[in-house]
Amino acid sequence: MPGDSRRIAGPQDSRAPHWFGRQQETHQEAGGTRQDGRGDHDLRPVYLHTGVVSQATGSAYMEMGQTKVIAAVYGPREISRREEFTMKGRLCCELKFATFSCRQRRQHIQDNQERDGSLIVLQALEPAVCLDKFPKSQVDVYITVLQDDGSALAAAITCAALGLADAGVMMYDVVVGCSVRQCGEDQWLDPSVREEFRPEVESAGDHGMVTVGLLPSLNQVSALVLDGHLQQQTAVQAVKTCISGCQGIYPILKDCLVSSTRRNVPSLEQKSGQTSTDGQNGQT
Amino acid sequence: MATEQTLRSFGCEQNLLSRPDGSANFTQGDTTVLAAVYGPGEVKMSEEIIDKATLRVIFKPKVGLPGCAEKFQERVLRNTCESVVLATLHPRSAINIILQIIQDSGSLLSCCVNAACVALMDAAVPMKCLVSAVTCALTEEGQIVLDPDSKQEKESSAVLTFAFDSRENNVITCSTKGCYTPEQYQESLSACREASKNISSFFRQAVEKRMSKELKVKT
Amino acid sequence: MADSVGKVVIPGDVLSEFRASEKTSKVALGPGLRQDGEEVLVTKSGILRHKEPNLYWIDCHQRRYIPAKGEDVIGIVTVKSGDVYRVDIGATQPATLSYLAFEGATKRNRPNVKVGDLVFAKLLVANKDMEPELVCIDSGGHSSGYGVIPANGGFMFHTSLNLVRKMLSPNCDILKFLGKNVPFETAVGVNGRIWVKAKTVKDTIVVANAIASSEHMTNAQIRTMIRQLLDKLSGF
Amino acid sequence: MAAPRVCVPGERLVSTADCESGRGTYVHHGYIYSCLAGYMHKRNLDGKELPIVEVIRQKEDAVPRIGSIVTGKVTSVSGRMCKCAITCVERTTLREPFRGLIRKEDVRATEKDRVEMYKCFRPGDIVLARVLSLGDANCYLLSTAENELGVVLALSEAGAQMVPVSWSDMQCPKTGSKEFRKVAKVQLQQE
Amino acid sequence: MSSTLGVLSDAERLFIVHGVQDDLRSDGRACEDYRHVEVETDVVSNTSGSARLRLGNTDILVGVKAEMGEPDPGRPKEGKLEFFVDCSANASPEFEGRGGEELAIEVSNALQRIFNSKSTLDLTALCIIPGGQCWVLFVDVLVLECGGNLFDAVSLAVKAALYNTRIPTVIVTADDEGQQEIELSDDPYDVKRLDVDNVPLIVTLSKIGHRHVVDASWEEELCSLARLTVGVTQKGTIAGLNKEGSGSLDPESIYEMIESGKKVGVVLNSRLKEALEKEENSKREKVGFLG
Amino acid sequence: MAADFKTAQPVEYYRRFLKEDVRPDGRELGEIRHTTLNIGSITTAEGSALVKLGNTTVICGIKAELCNPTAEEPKKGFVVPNVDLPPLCSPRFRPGPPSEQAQVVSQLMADIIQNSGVVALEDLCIVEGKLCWVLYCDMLCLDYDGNVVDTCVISLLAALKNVLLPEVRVSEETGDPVTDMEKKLPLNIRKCPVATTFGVFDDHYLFTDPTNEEECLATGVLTIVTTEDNKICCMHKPGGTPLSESRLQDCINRALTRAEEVRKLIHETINSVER
Repeated sequence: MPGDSRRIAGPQDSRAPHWFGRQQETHQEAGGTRQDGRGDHDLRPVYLHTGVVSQATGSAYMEMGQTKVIAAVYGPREISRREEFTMKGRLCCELKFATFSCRQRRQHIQDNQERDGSLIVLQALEPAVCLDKFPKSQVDVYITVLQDDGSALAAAITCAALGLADAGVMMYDVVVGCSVRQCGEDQWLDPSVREEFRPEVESAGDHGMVTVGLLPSLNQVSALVLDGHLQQQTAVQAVKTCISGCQGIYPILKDCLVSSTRRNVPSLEQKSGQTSTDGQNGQT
Repeated sequence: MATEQTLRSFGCEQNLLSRPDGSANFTQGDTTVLAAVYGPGEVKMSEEIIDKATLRVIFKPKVGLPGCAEKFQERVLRNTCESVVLATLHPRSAINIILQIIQDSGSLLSCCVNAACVALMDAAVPMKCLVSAVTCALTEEGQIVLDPDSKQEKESSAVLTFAFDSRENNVITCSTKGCYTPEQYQESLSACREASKNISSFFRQAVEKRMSKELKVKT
Repeated sequence: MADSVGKVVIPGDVLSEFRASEKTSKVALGPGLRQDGEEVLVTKSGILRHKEPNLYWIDCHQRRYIPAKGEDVIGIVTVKSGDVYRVDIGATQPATLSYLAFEGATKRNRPNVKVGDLVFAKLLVANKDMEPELVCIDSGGHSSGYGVIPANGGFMFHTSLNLVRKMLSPNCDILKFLGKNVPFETAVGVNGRIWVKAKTVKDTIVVANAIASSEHMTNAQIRTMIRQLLDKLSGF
Repeated sequence: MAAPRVCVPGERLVSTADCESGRGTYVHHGYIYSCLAGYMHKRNLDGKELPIVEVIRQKEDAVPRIGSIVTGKVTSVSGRMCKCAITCVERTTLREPFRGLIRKEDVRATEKDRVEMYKCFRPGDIVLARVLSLGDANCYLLSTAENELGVVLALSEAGAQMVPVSWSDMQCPKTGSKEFRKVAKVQLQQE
Repeated sequence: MSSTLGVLSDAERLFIVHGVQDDLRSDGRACEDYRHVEVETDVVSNTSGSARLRLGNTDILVGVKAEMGEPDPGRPKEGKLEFFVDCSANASPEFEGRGGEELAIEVSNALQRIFNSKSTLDLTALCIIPGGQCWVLFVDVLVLECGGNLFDAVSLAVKAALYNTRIPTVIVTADDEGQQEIELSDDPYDVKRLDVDNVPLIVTLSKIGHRHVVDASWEEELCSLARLTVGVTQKGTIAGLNKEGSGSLDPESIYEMIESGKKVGVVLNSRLKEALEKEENSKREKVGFLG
Repeated sequence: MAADFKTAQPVEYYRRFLKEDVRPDGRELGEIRHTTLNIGSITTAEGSALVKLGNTTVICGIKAELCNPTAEEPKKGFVVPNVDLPPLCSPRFRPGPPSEQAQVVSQLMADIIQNSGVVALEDLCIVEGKLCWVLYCDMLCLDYDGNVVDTCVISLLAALKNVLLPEVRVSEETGDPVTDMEKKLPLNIRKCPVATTFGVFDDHYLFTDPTNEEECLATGVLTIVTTEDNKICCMHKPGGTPLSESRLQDCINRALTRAEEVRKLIHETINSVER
């Protein structure tokens, strides 16, 4: 990376081998079945796990097919930036793609997509977190995509929410993310990287990608992103499909949380003897 | 195994800068390092340590911007100084050591350590003991060359640098390049240790030179 | 220990068999020496000094001033904050000086101290854990020489710490001798700051120079040096 | 008792008609929901007809709240105040410290104006204190103006752990020298 | 948008919310009414295209500069669009320091989102030598004053500026070694224009109480926790959606919002087109529409 | 109040354990945390490995790209190691440019690669002076619980052994490189360096594989990297407690045995993957 004295420098410029590849990369074309043989509205197998980062207050790891995401939550901690006193807590999110997470090597410094993603995840989580529970302090959520095989943003949202829950940050609800790729008539749930919407390889008519973040038990949408062009009805339909997708992932997340809670059992007696000074109840 | 038991001629000058609290110029052969020490002075809030002084080493290469390699050296030098300085005597203060490379013709690291040590003494920063460093090179034939110049370093199969404390002559710091056997390591180590004694005794002479006036004057 | 008195020692040197005086078995260790279990450890390079009955310390060319309780220093007022002034005395942290630490000062009538003023003060609190605290009154509440140094005509200059120590040592008579020839007022801060004021600016400069150049001289040398200076002066 | 129910954030627990909302829960449209992933736990408080429902877990976000007792390590002492790093809130140890501040007037209950800070605290001391207020943007305001509050652990100049000899000073077992501190009355349930 | 812009008393907040409840807003508009918009193109001389737009108190200046550059290796046959948004501190005191930067990033991301599609703007038209040279359009957005509904205003201004943009035609000649050379035609009127028919406009719908409003004033923005920005083309296709703010929305209201977003968007598009054409034909200074 | 005691006097707390020759996490002084290895899990990288040393977790992904060699060394390719210690892995790291710690470890990795000669840069040359490989070896720490150096070295070595490079030839007509993404060839690994890190506590106790807490309390650390031919290719002791020859020799011997174990583990894991 030129001009960065804080890292070991490589050659001035280098090209990924696949630029010179004879055979062009293949994309999922409109019509026809999906490469991994899924039905249009099937999810890929989901794996969730909590407590993967020992140093963090809470953390989670998620796999959706080949997509791998890890999230760590720190805090509530002191507000890092000098700011005026606030009775509400602050939530901060940082989404990062590992340099080796994509076909094309990514740079170390945050790029536009990461900045945009960080904001979307933040706005997806904010409605779910009881910010008034930690005045003048902040909770930091760091998310790293280790491998992007599609629907990374959706995975990031789910994973981050699970991390928050694992950290014991008070929340009104968890958040589940899910994406849909609209390609002409076809509507693929939880698209893989080959199916994902890429402007440079796009078919005519309806095309685009919708990502939704859902608070499943309150049935509220906390994130909604559409890239591409869709007819109004298709858009609405796509959002509906996403929501059903989220509802499909929710039970898996729930099970993961329940089992992880069981794993580190608190002895209730000792806990209920817990000081009552902070025993104020949470009205909304 | 044969050893070239000679160090290049080395010398030092103290107190040649007026602004710092202490300064020294150390030369080994043609390798020259100018060290300046500021402190114990005011410390940045972010770097404050409640029960001891914050040591910082700034390693200024002769040319070019400092990068990872320099940071690496800074860390080695800082830790080396930390292990002899009694930092707990000046809590919540900063001691800054600036090392300006005047010329590098071999054995740079050891020269830096020695320069820093003299500068710390000159600034009268309290120290447990002194630290003296010696570099040696292993030739392809496995011969040990003490205090090598850059040419000898380039030709060698490995370069080892040791820093010793002046009390028990144990190894405070060790940094090596290249490959070598454990036996070679031990031999180099003892060779360097012997040589380091000359340097520590040289430190005493340096102080006597500096104090000569007072020694004469009896108030 | 006795045998190395007056000799050069360097950090790491270990001193043994003290000649503690009859009166007290305990030895007092000054700057540069640390009790380390049974033995005494040298932490600064310099010359080992001994003072009867039982005081040992090390003379060294230290530039940085380390505050010590009860020492007289010259400081510069840098900030007024709340009910204290912040005063730079050349130590790691600025020292604090309370409004009330002046002769006759009360909550009502506050002393007239401005930012930038020179103050001659005594260290009330000085230890590694606390920020140093100054007072401009003695234990009796009187300003015995302490207080703001008038700005008119005086001159403050920096010297090495051990020159100041030397000047203050009883058997150094530079001030006495100078005073005999050139009348002047002076304030000597242990933090290496000396303020002098003579009748004329010229005299002031002479005094300052005399003091500055006296660091490595015996009393005899000093006398001759001063005479030469004065001759030059009267020569004009 | 029966195996306690495990719930996750956003899970509906009971109607407000049957229970009162306690820690780890919130009320929404007449129902009590969980804020945490943890064990649902009902307990009856005397004087209340409705039981309180709480959700309890091991890892819980601990932030200093007004009135809570905190453990802190003194970081710096000046004539007017004493700064410290809050390491524990009640019994939960924090992963990262919060900054706290004890003003001169909050050190002890009596003779507030005769307090000399450096005769109460030294950097490195461990103190028990109560949170007075959330303070300003970067510091919580703490108080040690109670018998049970103040220095619980301090090292002497010689580096030995000192033993309290009175409410105002402690003694070094090594050298026998006494040092001034605002000593907290030792609580017996501590080991 | 960061809802730290100023503060609102509970009384004001309550008034606005109740007002919206019965479809009557503090400035007399109904929930789906737009404020008066004034647009003016060709306002900056040394640009390829420019536009100034006022929407209520919101004032936007956009300049488009066409320069030659290299295409992305991934898209050799296409030109490039680059957005730079500057929320200058005099637009609103909150823009000082980071506040402005963050907002600027949000705006440029929103623009990226609606332009991030082939059918928005035919970028192949900007290609000069495939894989070699292409036109790069630098779109500089300057927020002069922010009186709410920034995103919509910016998108309007950008579309107007692109409509106004003229790119000199180039002739590519290959010399005998097959070396290609680019000649710029020197005739100032020999220019090509962009087809902006499919360029979407952003319609932001702010959720206030149980209803949503379009073109919210900044007071209204303070009362809404969740907003939905909808990209809408002339034909009424949805070109980009994004939920903003720290609140959440229930699915039903989202569908409604998309619905009304589309309605308003289509009208807005056609009105803008009219206005622009009108302005071009008759060199009138300002052309108001929707007023 | 055990927790309180630990936070109040970590050193004292630690001493009590070491008096019994055991560490708070139940290990003996010489004991190394359980090491687990997962090779080739990241399919977007040419080579990858995830290593867990107790809690400490490092994932190394290697991206290979094509570039021109330098004029000075036309026969050599590049290996560019970078260690990333993101705020995700520990509260001690904040967002922004690499911390000093990260820079130092990155440099150490670069030195180890160079000194050990694990990869011969000549092997990365495709056409002299024209075309060569650059291997971007990014080691990303996911959980920082001490001894990140040893973990990084293992992940790096395992990932390098996992690397498959597409076949490249230069077409006569255009002179441009042509890659065959189907035909993949492994990298020639010349040496197998393995690092072992020791910590010194109270200037006396010597323990291996320090945790985060132990690193904070240690009065010195020492890292020894050895290769399979029982040579030392890095002896890194940055200050700290002075050590005698005998103790250093003791460390070297331990490092040699540890290195053998690790090489065995890597070997087995790779075989199990292939099978």
